[in-house]
Amino acid sequence: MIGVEQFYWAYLVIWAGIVLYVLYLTHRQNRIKREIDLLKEVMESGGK
Amino acid sequence: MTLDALRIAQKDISIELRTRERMTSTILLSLVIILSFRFALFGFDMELSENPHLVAPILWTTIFFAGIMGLESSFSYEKENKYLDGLLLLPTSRYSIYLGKMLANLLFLIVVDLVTLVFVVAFFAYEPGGAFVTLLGVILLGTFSFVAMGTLVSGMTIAAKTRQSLLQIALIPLIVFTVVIPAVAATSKIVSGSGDVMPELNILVGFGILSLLLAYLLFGHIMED
Amino acid sequence: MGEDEDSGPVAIETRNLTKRFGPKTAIRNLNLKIQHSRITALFGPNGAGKTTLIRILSTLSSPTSGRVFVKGMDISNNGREVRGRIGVVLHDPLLYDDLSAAENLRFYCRMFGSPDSRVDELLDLFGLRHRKNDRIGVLSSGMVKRLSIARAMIHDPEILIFDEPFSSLDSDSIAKTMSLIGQLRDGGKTVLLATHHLREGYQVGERLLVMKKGRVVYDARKAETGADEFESAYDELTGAGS
Amino acid sequence: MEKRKLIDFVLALLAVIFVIVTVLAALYYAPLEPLDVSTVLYHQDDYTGDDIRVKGVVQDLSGTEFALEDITSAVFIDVSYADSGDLDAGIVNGTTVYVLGRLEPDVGIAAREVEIADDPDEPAGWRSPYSAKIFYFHVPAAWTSFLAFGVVLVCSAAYLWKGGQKWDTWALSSAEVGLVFCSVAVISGALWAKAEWGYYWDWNDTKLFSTFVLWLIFIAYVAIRAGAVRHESIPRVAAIFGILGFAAVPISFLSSRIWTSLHPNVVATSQGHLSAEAGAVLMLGVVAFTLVYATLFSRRTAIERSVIEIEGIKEQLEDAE
Repeated sequence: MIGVEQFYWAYLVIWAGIVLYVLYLTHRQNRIKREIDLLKEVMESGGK
Repeated sequence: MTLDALRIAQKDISIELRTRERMTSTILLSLVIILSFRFALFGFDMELSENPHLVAPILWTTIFFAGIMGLESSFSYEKENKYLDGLLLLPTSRYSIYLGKMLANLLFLIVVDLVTLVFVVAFFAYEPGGAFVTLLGVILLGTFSFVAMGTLVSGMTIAAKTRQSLLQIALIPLIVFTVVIPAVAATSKIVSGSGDVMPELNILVGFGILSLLLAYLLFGHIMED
Repeated sequence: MGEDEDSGPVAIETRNLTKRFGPKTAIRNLNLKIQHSRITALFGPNGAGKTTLIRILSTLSSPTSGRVFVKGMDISNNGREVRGRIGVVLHDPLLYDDLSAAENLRFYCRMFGSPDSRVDELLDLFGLRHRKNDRIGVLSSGMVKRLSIARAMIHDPEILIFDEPFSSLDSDSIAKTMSLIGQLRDGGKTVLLATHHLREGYQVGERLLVMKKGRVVYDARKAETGADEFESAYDELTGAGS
Repeated sequence: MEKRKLIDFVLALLAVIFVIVTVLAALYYAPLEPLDVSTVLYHQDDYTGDDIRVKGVVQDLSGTEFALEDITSAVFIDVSYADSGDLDAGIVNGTTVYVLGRLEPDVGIAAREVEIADDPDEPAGWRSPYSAKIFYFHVPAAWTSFLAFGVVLVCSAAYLWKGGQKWDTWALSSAEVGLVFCSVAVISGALWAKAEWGYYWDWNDTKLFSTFVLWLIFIAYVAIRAGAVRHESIPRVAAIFGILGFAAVPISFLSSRIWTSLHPNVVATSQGHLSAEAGAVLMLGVVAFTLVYATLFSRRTAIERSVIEIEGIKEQLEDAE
């Protein structure tokens, strides 16, 4: 049987999971933003 | 519609008879699984005659593995060799294509079932005895239910044009409750000679019919580009 | 979009046809009428939307918006009937490598509801009778192409649609295919062919269409257009050769 | 564009505030306080069907009196009998009663459900009462995942019915975010089960099994979509799969009510109803998780829109060549 204090790990696991997902989303968003910026740059410079 | 489906099934069967690729590889897989079980259990000095309930997991593990392998190649054979458009250009409903494929898969898997059953009887010295007919009935119904949904999902994963095959990942959650558990439970009951298998058979038949119905509603949508 | 001034009976008609793949637009608001008993040649560079158009006309693909009529039937409701009226030759032969020529044709023959005698008839017509029991896998690409045309003609359709009929063929096979297409037209069939072989397409075509980025940008009758004139117009429109 | 950003910001802010309030409320406002019964002053059992309803007045170790009124089955007690003797007595000297919510001397613990074990060796109440607080996160997470999969169902149906990119984007985003919440529900449930039942998972339990299947279905849904080339057939296939997959949601929700299940039924059943405090904290949790869902959903759709924008730009570039 898990003791009382130990069980607070469970709450940590839950929130850590959600925070990790948020970080993953942010990472994806940033990567995509960079890609869009890059593409726009290419379009402006290469648009003949 | 039925005639068209039969013709498509016949085409699949004659190709299979010509190449024997699918059948050979699937039966070999079945043999390997059965032998693995045999030696694993032999190591524990277990005999099936003393533990007849082990027949159910051994039999169905083999059938589902072999079945998924067989289902996977059913549509991917058409797709990879670019024959699928030929089927789709036929003046028949999309559902007939599903039915034809389903029938060919069913026949194919029934052969694999029988061979597997022979393996089980031969390698484990298992004697079905009087329960043989009911056992065969459960195997056939389980296979039918599995193939009905499996062919639909196989068509789906092929249409999704994903790079890797997603058949297992998409099919397993759909059949766990509806095919795997009832089939294994009914087989356990039969081989241990206890209990009424009607509830399980009802689930298998019901889900099989539901799959046919879903395919009727959805297969046209799935196969459209 | 130039309407053809000589209007005959219409075999295929598209109305505001649009096809998108995600954010990509393959066909943009296409209004096209293809006349009966005529050879219409569709040109265009890769990605112009030719193949997409052909897949939609042959019910393999469904439009994002707009409607398509084949012989007056809306293809979205009458897929089976339309498939029974058209013969489609795609880039892939659609013949099973593991079956023989005769077996392949017999399968399609039965599926299209034609009598089995049609198989030998077509094998004779295409000069392939002596190879009828050979597996498709061992036949030359020219023979496979001819068989794939035979497959499309198995139910003697009124409309024949070809996607790249001349690609991956030697000059001899190209000539044979061209004369066959001419014969079909003389037999009163409607032919639509999509190709990027300018010369051959021009030679067989009666109406010349050029697609670019999902639109028809050029529409002319061959009777009024010289070969050089057409080629230079094509180069100018598509930017090829520059 | 700016308006959208503002909405996103407000949503995120609200979500964070509600989450903090929920966590604090779960930890402090609705604590599980042990009441060590030293003396039973008055005690009466009523049998109504399977339930024992207990009334009584007890004293704790310090001598403070508590009234136990109309205590029914279910929720939040550890009965550690000092001397296992009279089962029917329910509460005897030496019982530890865990009470949800604040203990208020003299006012009593009216209407707070406490389960009395039938058998001291196998207490049917909570073995690990503190772990039961995961309830305030487990239930909202499960509810939010059902909501998310409901959104998948609606958007998939709308996509098949009307077409349109946005439906597909919404379905995909909702499925992915819903999968996160479903994972939270499954993992928190397993942790709680370990504390309460002594093992992480019970395969014979229909509730657990059906939720697991639901989880697998949406893993499959996300896998079908992941990294696939954007093509019209994929959204259509995914939409069909999403509709089929939603069938597992009602099964998962109702399974412990239809079939016998170890899984406790607390909300909306006759087996037990929550005390006002527990209900309030649970509602807070539901609101907080729904807000978190809305925030994540909005972010996920923004990413999907950007992906589509990129493809549009790429196409433009190709056209320019």
